[in-house]
Amino acid sequence: MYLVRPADFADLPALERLAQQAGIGITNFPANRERLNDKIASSRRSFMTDVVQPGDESYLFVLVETKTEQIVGCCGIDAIVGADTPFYSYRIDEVVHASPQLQIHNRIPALFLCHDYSGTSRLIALVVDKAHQNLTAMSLLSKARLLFIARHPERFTKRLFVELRGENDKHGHSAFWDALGRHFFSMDFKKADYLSGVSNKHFIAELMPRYPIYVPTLPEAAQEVIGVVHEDSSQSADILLDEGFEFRGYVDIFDAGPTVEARTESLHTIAQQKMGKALILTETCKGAMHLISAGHLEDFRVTAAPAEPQTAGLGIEKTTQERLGISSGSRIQWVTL
Amino acid sequence: MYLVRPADFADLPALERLAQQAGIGITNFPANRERLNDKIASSRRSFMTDVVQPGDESYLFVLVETKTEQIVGCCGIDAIVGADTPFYSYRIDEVVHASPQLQIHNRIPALFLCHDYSGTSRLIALVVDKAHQNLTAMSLLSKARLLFIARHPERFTKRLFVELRGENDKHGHSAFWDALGRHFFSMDFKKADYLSGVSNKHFIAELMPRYPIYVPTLPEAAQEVIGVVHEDSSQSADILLDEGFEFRGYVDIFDAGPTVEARTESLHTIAQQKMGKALILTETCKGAMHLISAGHLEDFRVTAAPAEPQTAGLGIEKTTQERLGISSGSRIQWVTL
Amino acid sequence: MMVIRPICQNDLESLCRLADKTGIGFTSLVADEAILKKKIEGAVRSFAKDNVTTPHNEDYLMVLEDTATGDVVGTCGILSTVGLDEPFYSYHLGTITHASRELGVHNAIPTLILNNDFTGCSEICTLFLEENYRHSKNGQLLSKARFMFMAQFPERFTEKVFAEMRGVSDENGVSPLWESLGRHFFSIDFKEADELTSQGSKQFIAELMPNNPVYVNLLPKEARDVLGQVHQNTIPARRLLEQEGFRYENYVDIFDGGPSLEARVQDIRAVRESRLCLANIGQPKDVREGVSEGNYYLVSNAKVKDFRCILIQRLTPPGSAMTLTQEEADALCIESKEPIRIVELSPYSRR
Amino acid sequence: MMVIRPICQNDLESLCRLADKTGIGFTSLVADEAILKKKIEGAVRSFAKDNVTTPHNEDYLMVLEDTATGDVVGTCGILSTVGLDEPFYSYHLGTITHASRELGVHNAIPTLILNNDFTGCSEICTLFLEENYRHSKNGQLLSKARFMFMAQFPERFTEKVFAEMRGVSDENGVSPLWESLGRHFFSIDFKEADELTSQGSKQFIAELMPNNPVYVNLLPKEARDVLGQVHQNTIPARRLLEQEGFRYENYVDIFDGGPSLEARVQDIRAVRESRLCLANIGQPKDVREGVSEGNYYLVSNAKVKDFRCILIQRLTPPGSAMTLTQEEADALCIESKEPIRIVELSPYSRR
Repeated sequence: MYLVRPADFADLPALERLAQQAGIGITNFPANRERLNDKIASSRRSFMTDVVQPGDESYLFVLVETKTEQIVGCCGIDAIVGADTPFYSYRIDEVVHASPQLQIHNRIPALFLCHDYSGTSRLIALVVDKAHQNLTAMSLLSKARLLFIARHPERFTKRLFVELRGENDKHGHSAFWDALGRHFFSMDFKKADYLSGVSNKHFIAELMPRYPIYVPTLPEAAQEVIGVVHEDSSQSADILLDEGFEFRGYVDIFDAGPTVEARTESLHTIAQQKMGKALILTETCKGAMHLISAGHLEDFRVTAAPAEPQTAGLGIEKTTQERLGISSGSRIQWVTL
Repeated sequence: MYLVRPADFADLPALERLAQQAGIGITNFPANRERLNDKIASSRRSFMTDVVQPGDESYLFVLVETKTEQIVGCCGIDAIVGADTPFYSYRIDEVVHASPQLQIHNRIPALFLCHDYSGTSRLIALVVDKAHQNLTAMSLLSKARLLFIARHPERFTKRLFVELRGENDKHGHSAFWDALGRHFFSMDFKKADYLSGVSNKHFIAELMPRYPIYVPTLPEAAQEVIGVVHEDSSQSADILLDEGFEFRGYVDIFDAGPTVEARTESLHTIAQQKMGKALILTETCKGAMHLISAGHLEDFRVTAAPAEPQTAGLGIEKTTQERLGISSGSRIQWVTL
Repeated sequence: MMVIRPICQNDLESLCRLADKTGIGFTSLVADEAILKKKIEGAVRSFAKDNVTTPHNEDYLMVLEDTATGDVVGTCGILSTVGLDEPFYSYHLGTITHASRELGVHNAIPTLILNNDFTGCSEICTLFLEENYRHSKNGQLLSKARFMFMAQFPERFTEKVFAEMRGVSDENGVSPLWESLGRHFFSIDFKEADELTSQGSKQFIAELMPNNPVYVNLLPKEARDVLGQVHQNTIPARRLLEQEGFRYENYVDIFDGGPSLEARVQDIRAVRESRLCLANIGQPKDVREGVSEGNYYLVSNAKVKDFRCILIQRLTPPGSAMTLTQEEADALCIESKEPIRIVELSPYSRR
Repeated sequence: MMVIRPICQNDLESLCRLADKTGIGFTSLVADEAILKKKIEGAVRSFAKDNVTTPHNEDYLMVLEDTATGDVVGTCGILSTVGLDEPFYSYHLGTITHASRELGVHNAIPTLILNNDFTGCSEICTLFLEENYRHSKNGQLLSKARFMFMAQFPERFTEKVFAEMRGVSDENGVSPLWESLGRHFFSIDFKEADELTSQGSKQFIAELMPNNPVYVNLLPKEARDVLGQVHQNTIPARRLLEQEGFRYENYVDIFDGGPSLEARVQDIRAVRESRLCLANIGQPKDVREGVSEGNYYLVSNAKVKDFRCILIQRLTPPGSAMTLTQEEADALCIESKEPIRIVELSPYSRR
């Protein structure tokens, strides 16, 4: 079974191993020990800080396989992006060029560099060990964050977004990057991706094209991957879309992977989650799988288990109770998985 | 009492008089007899045509003072604008210019020429004789259109918009025009306004600035009137805002008057309107004022009168029945005013 | 003898014949009789104007006539201004740099910026010579006769003058720049766009072309390579203008990327070095009957309506007066002691 | 005698003194000792380079020394390239036409387009002369000595060279263009922006300036009026460059709208007309002791590291050899029979 909890320093070796597996295109999660250590430190600080409104906090969670106590996945939330340096995206807008005289009416999609997601909370870096990429583990990890947000709404903005990894081949070559970014950055995608994760993003302002890019003037291979999710990420993408995230025409400036967004309150998990008492069942539970969380901030825990909603609260099995480390009658949050 | 009905050729002299009163800034309603006659003809054609989806129809309604049978106001709906030549607006977008080094973060509003309302239904030209500019007459005239749209939804788009007249002084001088349009059109506001009403709008494409206009670089007098409603139009503006129309950052390219828009189905009058039988009351009605319509297409009629909603239908007075030319039991539409 | 003279109404048939022989990318001569007739009328009106003090909308179209046969075998023209009726578009090839000191990256990226910078400028244009007359320096006479006219009547032209050179396209008229850029915005093919333009209709350019600068580094190599390059057949014409002082200042054609060359009138060699002198008529000492030798000189008269320009050869450089043969004087429409303008045909003698 | 020579380490104090006397809008000399010291070091390194075949990042800063007192009283410089470390910005004053045939309206609207077109170009700059030395053609010597250097070492510069001229601002340093345009985007004042730029920090320009063309017709009249205009005090300097063949090609400073003037090196009069000859040392026949008469000539040696340039007067034009006085030869650091370069100071003699 699985449990999601805040990351701690002891998780560093496991996170490093995951980052190496994750590979290119996950800029928020670079395989750099020092940087990962910083991320854990920043996360611990964030969990422990009193927050009135979202600021530069970032929260990192790990997915634990409870039998072996192994770390098999991680994910995170940035309370706000673009606070220090702007957060860049491409917005795909259609430019209308029409000539009544020639009876031509062209709507030409163009990429406009923008900061539209600056100041918004972001879900980041869902990484799961290959052996554990099953729907339960993936959904648990993805949605655990939403339960955390539901529990601590004052720590996040009213809108959330997620960047989905864009299409590139197994060598990490992105057709979009080769057609566009490469000309402006004079480096390969790997390097730009890495820099974007570890450096302040000043260099993006310095090097990115300042004028709109007309999509039809790009090579076809590049056009084809705009807004397309990397196949390795299609499962996490589906989970998010089912939650209610929508594509609104924004893509990543490096690999053109789509960005999806939602109003926090309208997400399925957040809208449907309930709070109440934990009731311990004496026999095996026949109810549906539920996402169940307990505790708050640094004690926050989420697991997935069968449960039976009752008038007085949620009926869970003893093993689930133990996994979450709660007593009968503890306040818990839940939602059907 | 007042009645709203489709315009007919016999209304031409009255409409001409109204157009002269209306003055500058109502480009859809020029004081030009030939042009007005065309408008009536086009409206009559539109009412009589079978329509599956909105096209180039335009509907013109008049407000009749029933005691004197005088035409004291008019208004209209264009099923779609921008079908032949694009419909131009300025969209106010903020351009972010930030320098982390200098700790400067500027959000500079700029006007972008766009066609975003092309292909949308528009409410047009609410004009009411000075002596009849009371809330009842104004509301009746404004909302009668919405009842018509509710009655014939297939004839209109899912979004509606209205252009509100922008601020200009009593001589028709628009500070916005003087600062911007004048330089590109080499003519005065009156002339441009007139041409925009009577000519095909090709000249706008030819003469309008093609690059964004940065608002802070305009003279202050011009900046101040962007999105400001002409004081003579504040009453009609209030009626529309109460209905649920919203300003979404679009202004007129000539006088920077605001454009307000709404999803058709979410407008108060359309969402709340009911359909049922007319029940004739034998005594004076003590109910609230209602907007009541009868008939469809060229027989469409709307009046405002006290009425009493009942389970079987709407109870109305005999005079109201006569004004609408219906019998007891006729199907009518209504909504509280 | 080959003589340059203003076009006249009788030349319509010849002009139609010449127009037929031009091809795609030659937008100033369209094989349409009505248009050509109007063009001739415009030219006749322009040459007939007296007392012109500033350029307006004159079109000085001239022809090259073979006096032996009476055939018109070439054309050349000067527009006193462009872009005042219909907008005149070009691309300016500019530079945008993107540099990050932190990363040690410095990119200077060329950009194409749509503009009307030549609005109100004089343009030399409509240069065409029949194939079987492309010898004996006829091409140079045709091109440079215009500078003699400009030297004599500078008040009729703007300080700066430019020439559009035909850009690169293949034997099927396919232009690499058009295929990579224009096509995406026009939804019509190069030929059609080219024809529309030549018919004076240019509003559609503003309507359809992108307003924003286009990053040249994003264009395919074959498109980048033709920016500022002339068509194979136009290389000699380009060299000729460059020898006269015309320079490529990073303006290119919006369709095929062909360069515009520009010069200040007073800096054009043939203008700067040409001088007026008085004509004597007789037998020049250094001309031997039937023998062609010596340096080439352009000689023109000083008339507008009856402008003439010819090419002569002399062994000794002309001084403050010049002796012309009767044939030469006749070709120039001058009498003895009338002023003529003279200049070496090329910057280097004997070429 | 007044001599132009490369700056050297010992000139730091003098340079600081001069920098103090410049003012706002003179961005190439900032009164900051550390910066000036670095600048001198850069110049010393540049002059010390042998075998330069193409321009890189040299900064040829020279000074004008009064040999009578040993005082350094002026500076002038040439940058072999600009914009390769930090982006170099300018505005191009272009034209956009909007025309409606139907309405008979035709508007040619000037636009300002942000660019880095001068990237990689050589620039003449840092011209400053102390007030009490502004006589005896010292200003011309200071400005034109650079052309002698360029004539001698063209491989060290690009084909085109330009100069930025100070734009219009009032006695308080208020620039009408800045007030109407830059201020809205920078939220800082002109002086501050100017200082940042002069310290080599230009990234903020890209970050803050509008990307899109600015319509000049929408700017207030006082801002429009200064585009391409120089500051009152800079009018003589502009005229001087224009006489040498520099031209305003519609590039202006992004802050104050001052014009950039440009020329191809080979077209600069002082470059084109200067010639090498061998120096004789002795008493020139046409120079009378203690009397100043005749035409002015710039004379320079042909050395890089020990470059020298002076101004002399002669009654007769120099031929293939030239006789210099011992004092003149000493000022030029040459021996008899060494090559010198000479040119008339002005396009018109006696001026």
